[in-house]
Amino acid sequence: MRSFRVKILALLISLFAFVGGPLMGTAAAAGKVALVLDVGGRGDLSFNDMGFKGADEAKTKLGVEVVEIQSNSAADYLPNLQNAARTGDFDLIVGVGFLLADAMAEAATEFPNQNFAIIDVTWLGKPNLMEIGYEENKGSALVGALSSMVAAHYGKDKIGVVLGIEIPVLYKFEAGYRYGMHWGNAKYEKVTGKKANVGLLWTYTGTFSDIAKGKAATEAMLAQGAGLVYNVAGPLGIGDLEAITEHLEAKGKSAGPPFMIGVDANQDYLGDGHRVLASMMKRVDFGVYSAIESVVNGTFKGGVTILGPNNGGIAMSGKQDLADFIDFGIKGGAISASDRDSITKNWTAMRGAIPGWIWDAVDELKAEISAGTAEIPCGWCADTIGEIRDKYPD
Amino acid sequence: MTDQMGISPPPTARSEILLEARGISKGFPGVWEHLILEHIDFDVRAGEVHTLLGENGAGKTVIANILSGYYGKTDGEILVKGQPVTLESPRDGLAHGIAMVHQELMLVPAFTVAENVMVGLNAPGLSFRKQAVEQQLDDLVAHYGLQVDPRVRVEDLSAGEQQRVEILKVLFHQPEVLLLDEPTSLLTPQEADQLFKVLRAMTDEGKGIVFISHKMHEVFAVSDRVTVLKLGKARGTMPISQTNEDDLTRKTFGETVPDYMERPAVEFTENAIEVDRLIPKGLEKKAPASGLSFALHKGEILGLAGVAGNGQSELIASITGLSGVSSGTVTILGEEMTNRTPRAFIEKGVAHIPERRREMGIIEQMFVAENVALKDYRKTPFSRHTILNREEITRHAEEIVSRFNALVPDLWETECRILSGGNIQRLILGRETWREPPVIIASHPTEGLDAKAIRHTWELFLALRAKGSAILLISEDLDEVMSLSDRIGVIFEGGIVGVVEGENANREQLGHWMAGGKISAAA
Amino acid sequence: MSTLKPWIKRLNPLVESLMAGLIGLVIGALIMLAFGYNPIAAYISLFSGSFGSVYSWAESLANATPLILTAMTFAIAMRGGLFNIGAEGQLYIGALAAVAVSLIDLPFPLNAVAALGAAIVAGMLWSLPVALLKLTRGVHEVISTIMLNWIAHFFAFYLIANVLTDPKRGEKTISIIESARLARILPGTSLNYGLVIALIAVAAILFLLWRTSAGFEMRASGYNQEATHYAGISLRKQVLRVFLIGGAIAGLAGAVQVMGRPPTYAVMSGLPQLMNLGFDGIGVAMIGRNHPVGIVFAAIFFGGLMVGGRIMQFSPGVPLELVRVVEGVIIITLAIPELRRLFTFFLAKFKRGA
Amino acid sequence: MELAHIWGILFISLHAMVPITLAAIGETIEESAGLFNIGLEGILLLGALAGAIGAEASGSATMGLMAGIATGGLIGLLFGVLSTTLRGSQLITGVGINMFALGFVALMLTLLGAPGFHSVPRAVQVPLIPLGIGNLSPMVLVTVFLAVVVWWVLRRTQLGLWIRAVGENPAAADVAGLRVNTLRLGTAIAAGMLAGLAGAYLSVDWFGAVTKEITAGRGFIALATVVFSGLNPLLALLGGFIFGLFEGLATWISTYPAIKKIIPWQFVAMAPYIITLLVVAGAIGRVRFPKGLGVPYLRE
Repeated sequence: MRSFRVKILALLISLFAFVGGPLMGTAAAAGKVALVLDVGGRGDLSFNDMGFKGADEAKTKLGVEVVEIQSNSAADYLPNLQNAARTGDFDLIVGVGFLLADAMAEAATEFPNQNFAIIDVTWLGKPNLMEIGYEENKGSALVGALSSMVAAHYGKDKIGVVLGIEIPVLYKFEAGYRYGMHWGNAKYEKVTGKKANVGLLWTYTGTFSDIAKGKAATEAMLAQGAGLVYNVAGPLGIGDLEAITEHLEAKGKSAGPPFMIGVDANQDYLGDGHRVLASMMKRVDFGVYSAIESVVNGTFKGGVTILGPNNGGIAMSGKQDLADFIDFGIKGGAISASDRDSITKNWTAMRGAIPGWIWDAVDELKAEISAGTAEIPCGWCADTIGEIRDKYPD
Repeated sequence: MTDQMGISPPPTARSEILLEARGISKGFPGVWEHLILEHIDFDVRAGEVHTLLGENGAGKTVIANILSGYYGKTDGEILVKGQPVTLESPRDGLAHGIAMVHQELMLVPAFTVAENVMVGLNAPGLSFRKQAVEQQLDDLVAHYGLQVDPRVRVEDLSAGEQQRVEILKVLFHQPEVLLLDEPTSLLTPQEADQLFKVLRAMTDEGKGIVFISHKMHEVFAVSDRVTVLKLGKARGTMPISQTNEDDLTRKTFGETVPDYMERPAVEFTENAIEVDRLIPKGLEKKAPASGLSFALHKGEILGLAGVAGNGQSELIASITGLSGVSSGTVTILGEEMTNRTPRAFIEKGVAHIPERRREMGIIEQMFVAENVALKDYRKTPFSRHTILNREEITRHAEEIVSRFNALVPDLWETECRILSGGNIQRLILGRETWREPPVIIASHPTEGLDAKAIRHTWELFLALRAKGSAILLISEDLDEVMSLSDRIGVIFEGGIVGVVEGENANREQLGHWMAGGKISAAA
Repeated sequence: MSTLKPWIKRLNPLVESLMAGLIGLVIGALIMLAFGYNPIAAYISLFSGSFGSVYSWAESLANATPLILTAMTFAIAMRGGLFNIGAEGQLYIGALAAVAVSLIDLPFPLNAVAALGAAIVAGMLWSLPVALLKLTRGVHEVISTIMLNWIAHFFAFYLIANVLTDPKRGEKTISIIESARLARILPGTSLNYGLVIALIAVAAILFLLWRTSAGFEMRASGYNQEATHYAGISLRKQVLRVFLIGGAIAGLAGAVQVMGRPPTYAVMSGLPQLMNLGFDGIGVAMIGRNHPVGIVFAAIFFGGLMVGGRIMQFSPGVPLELVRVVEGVIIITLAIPELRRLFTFFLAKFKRGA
Repeated sequence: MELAHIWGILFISLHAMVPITLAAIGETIEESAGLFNIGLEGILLLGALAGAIGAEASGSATMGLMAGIATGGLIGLLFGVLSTTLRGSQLITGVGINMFALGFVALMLTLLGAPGFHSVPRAVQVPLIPLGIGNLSPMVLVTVFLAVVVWWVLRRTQLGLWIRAVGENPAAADVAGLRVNTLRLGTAIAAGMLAGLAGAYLSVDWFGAVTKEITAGRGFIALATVVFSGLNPLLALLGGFIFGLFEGLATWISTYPAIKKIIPWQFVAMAPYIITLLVVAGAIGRVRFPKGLGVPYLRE
């Protein structure tokens, strides 16, 4: 909170001082990278921010200069990529998000000597383009399993997932979560001998921006007895968590259950550290960082990279990530630095309250996935999501 | 009327000067920059009615507006009881005890009478003294004999009643000086007499009254002193006892207008307009069950007299298609046209010179040429296959402008907004009559024109009559109606209460009809 | 009166728009100063980025293309005395109609013409309820257009996800086949023949408004309904006309954007390449003083700001949002009537003081 | 549906009602006086930002709401001065305010921390009232109270009479000694303050965060509510509630597995807008607006 006051003070001083604007420093950097974001832009605390986090780390660790380019409209993607390429200044241009796919295909063809990378796209096949895809379905299966077992443990029979706009990437989250829930139900029955009938509540809200829809959907799910709600709609998680917080406050409680499951980033630090049980981390930052690193090291080459549970690109949040992401949250304005200790303490208590076998079971599923024995739907489910919903029903 | 003059106290130089204007000048900025008032000296004393007399556009209203604080002045000084004051808004005027009744109604139609009065109340913002105000108004109504129910919505009142509300509103605040701008325009002659009694009662209480009029008989009925105004200049102030009607008329109008315009006698046979048991929309409650019936013949001028607000505008709307008919029929040139569109009436040859010429007669933001073509743009040669022919429109507009002596700087650069009222009326007259239409509905066609223009307009109407046009002349100005009409009908509350040959008409008879014929029976 | 005067009078709106632009840029500069950016460097990159080269001109014109059309939708309504903020929704529907009709197997140029025609018709149909609700039920167009925009928004989502979906991709509709696309004017840029279509529409509207009896009637009804009614012009017909023509143009804007703007040639989930074009059109129409020719220049200015705003992120690193702040200030400034007179008044005062 | 669900929907509707109704009753005040401000959306957005900053900087939710009110009042003042003294176009000013706010809020969020997002710590959010059947924000009560107060002032006080007179017939009000432009300016400021409060509610109470698109069109819905209510603040309360109800209901039922199979969610999401349109078209029909609405008053 103090830093905030300082910022405002600084703002006021500079407003009244009117000394000539200092020129931005142009110190020699190890390289220059452009990050082209989609229209959602920064501030979702998840996907886009994670992309920026990777670039930010590259800035500190590798000493590269990063320029962040927002887009007003999807029509801007191509000119943004072209403009960046045309300057010739950038060692790498990264497109964050599958909506940039067509623009990237064209830009990469037009500027064959420019290095490009794109997140969430795996089908373009250009020699100067590094394509980075994620196995969100697998990560979602892990949190799905965790959700159903924890819900059953607390005597709940529903878990929920709040999704954003209906796009194939989100189908992957939904499909994996469904699989995980059924896996968790079966596991719970096997371990405890009690029948677990945890079912799924799900909704596409059609927005990545109207927080009210996230809050209302979560409230609806909680009223129907949901024990956990998985946020797959970026900033709507703010609303999801607000609903959970208020739900708990009405009972004079602060800690879950019910819990939220975070997405993309590690969002465990939100909710005082004890209302977000776990996060399905899609390490967009790793993807971006490694692409930048390959350019700095001179090892960049085109082609598809799939990041999943095996290589740390997809993971369920653990203790080791917490401190890192508390910093991320402080920087993003979501929490203040003074909360660091209480969050860590609360988080440890929350996790400790869940029986150990459940965590073991999640690890077991992870091992099954790594070994390939568990087949998680689906790689690209634009045309198969209907079948998956029938196979792994609500 | 005469006994009122009898009881008037003689104007005396000894009584206190309540309000005084010294060397007031006023110019409106704009393209036609000139002074509308030049160095006017004017005062009103306690206990007198001081009349401002002049034709329309002479600057009477402007003086009153400046004295009430509504308008600013370019030059000069205003003194209240000898002390110089600055009046920047009506608020300042009211603070100095100066109140004005404007010619146009300054009422909120959606409010009740009492609420309208309360708008001017100087009370704390969170108070609400509606009941007290209603009671005070009841007392005031009783005291001055101004019959109005304070609890009724203004929009449900007749025009005459609304005028009374205006006066009540002003009286409520007990001003020392009262400015009345043409307060009788919405009243029957009998109602006007009633008003004069009220004014007299007020002067008896020591108030000073500025009365604005262009009607000679009213001036003599009510004034103590009179100031004549012509083209923004004062033409002298005199006690009413030291002047006479001829003298004043000469000072005011320069030339006198004829009493009855001579015209060749014609036998009227064919009907141009037949209106049968008509009840226009909006008059269902007011109109008699039998509705309104009359016929207008080809080559005839039918004058329609009546106090404003008795159904004239609804009748005009019904016979021009502007709004619908509730029951009854309208037949134009033998064809039944009830509830047809304005376009159908125009095509049939019904020309309409509307009363509200700036609001209805023209489109202020459009150019002169476009306004001249406002009803003809869709006809050949002004457009073909919906494409406008600018050359033809320009040629036509030039012709109209020169034929009707309109003063316009440019056809395609000048927006009608900046033209004077007289020039706008010339354009409208030109546009509506150049085709020599078989039917002309003329509503207040000469209001605001100078005497020369009035004469021209009357001659135009007589010329059109000679060519067979049927003209319905709606005017509140009895002089005009009596001078021009072959026959005169009087409209009252949506019905025709009497018809008389134009030559045989007299003011008193018409006045009684205008009040519904009931007052004459009572008297 | 001198012959020059009318000309100067006609230039007034232009001078005022330029002054408003200047004020907007100055306030933008103050904000930049406050946050430690160098406004001069930022504006140099803004304007060199928007109009400094053939490529930047091309991009600015490409951005201007749909704005010209949506601005005209608003401007025609304003000319007719109505406040049509429904271009946003009509645009979505137009774009989707173009995609749908392009699926019909037709030879070039029939397929392109059919797609454009379908967008026009769809835009009109989406606009029709606004006119009908106003005429029959007296529903204010502000309400109905706001509601129909949202309905169009979700209807578009439905069509993208369930009906016109690209079976291989799913995050977008099927792309318009290559032969039905509007070709690029300048390779390597987004500038396409949509601009020509937009300019033809400008000429058509210009002609319609000032050289035809229909335009005469629409303008008359916009200025003064009472006098228009008196002149025998049907007001109801004008309401219908204004919304149908407006809807047609907005639908066309959607088609032009999806058929002409590379690289996707499809409507994406969340409508990210269509979103806000309708609302930005309102601003463009206001800066262009609701005149088709003014709109062309205002749209190029707006489009240029967007392009330059992107470039501004590159070198001085000024956030894109600043451009919107500048646009907002310009529009607020434009609201002041007789800005020029106000300005000369202050200037005179200042001179006297100095 | 169980009783708990009905309570749930009720609370969602009440909480969704607050910003719409607050903004709508503010707009009602100024429309009664003849001003039409289409820039509500922008004021909400700026109020949300100011509320978040104010609450966090001062450490108090009340101060956050106050910051929202102050910011809204300031924008109201700007709008009022432009549309009265300077006789500017109200529509253009409103559109400009919307556009400015959209850019300014996003810009400030970028410059003051993380772009696009800023959360308000739980401790400085408005505390909810636990009722057992659900949590109620005290702002719901404030909104109901304010709606009643505004109704009372507009319909039952001298001040309200003045405001309405200025809207209905500014010339008559002027002649009666009222300061037309001052009154209008006052209503513009009051309206701005209410919209600012509505905005601050979004960030300091309802969502506990401010994002660059936090208003999501609620300012425009408030404009529609004003028409729906026919300038009656009590009906604005109802209008806000109905819209909140259908919006909440739409989201709510889209989580029900059974309903999802029958109707695609997109159609459920459309419902609030279709229903609002139908209600305005059907039940309410023509609304009488003040005669002087949207027209600058000029004496001579």
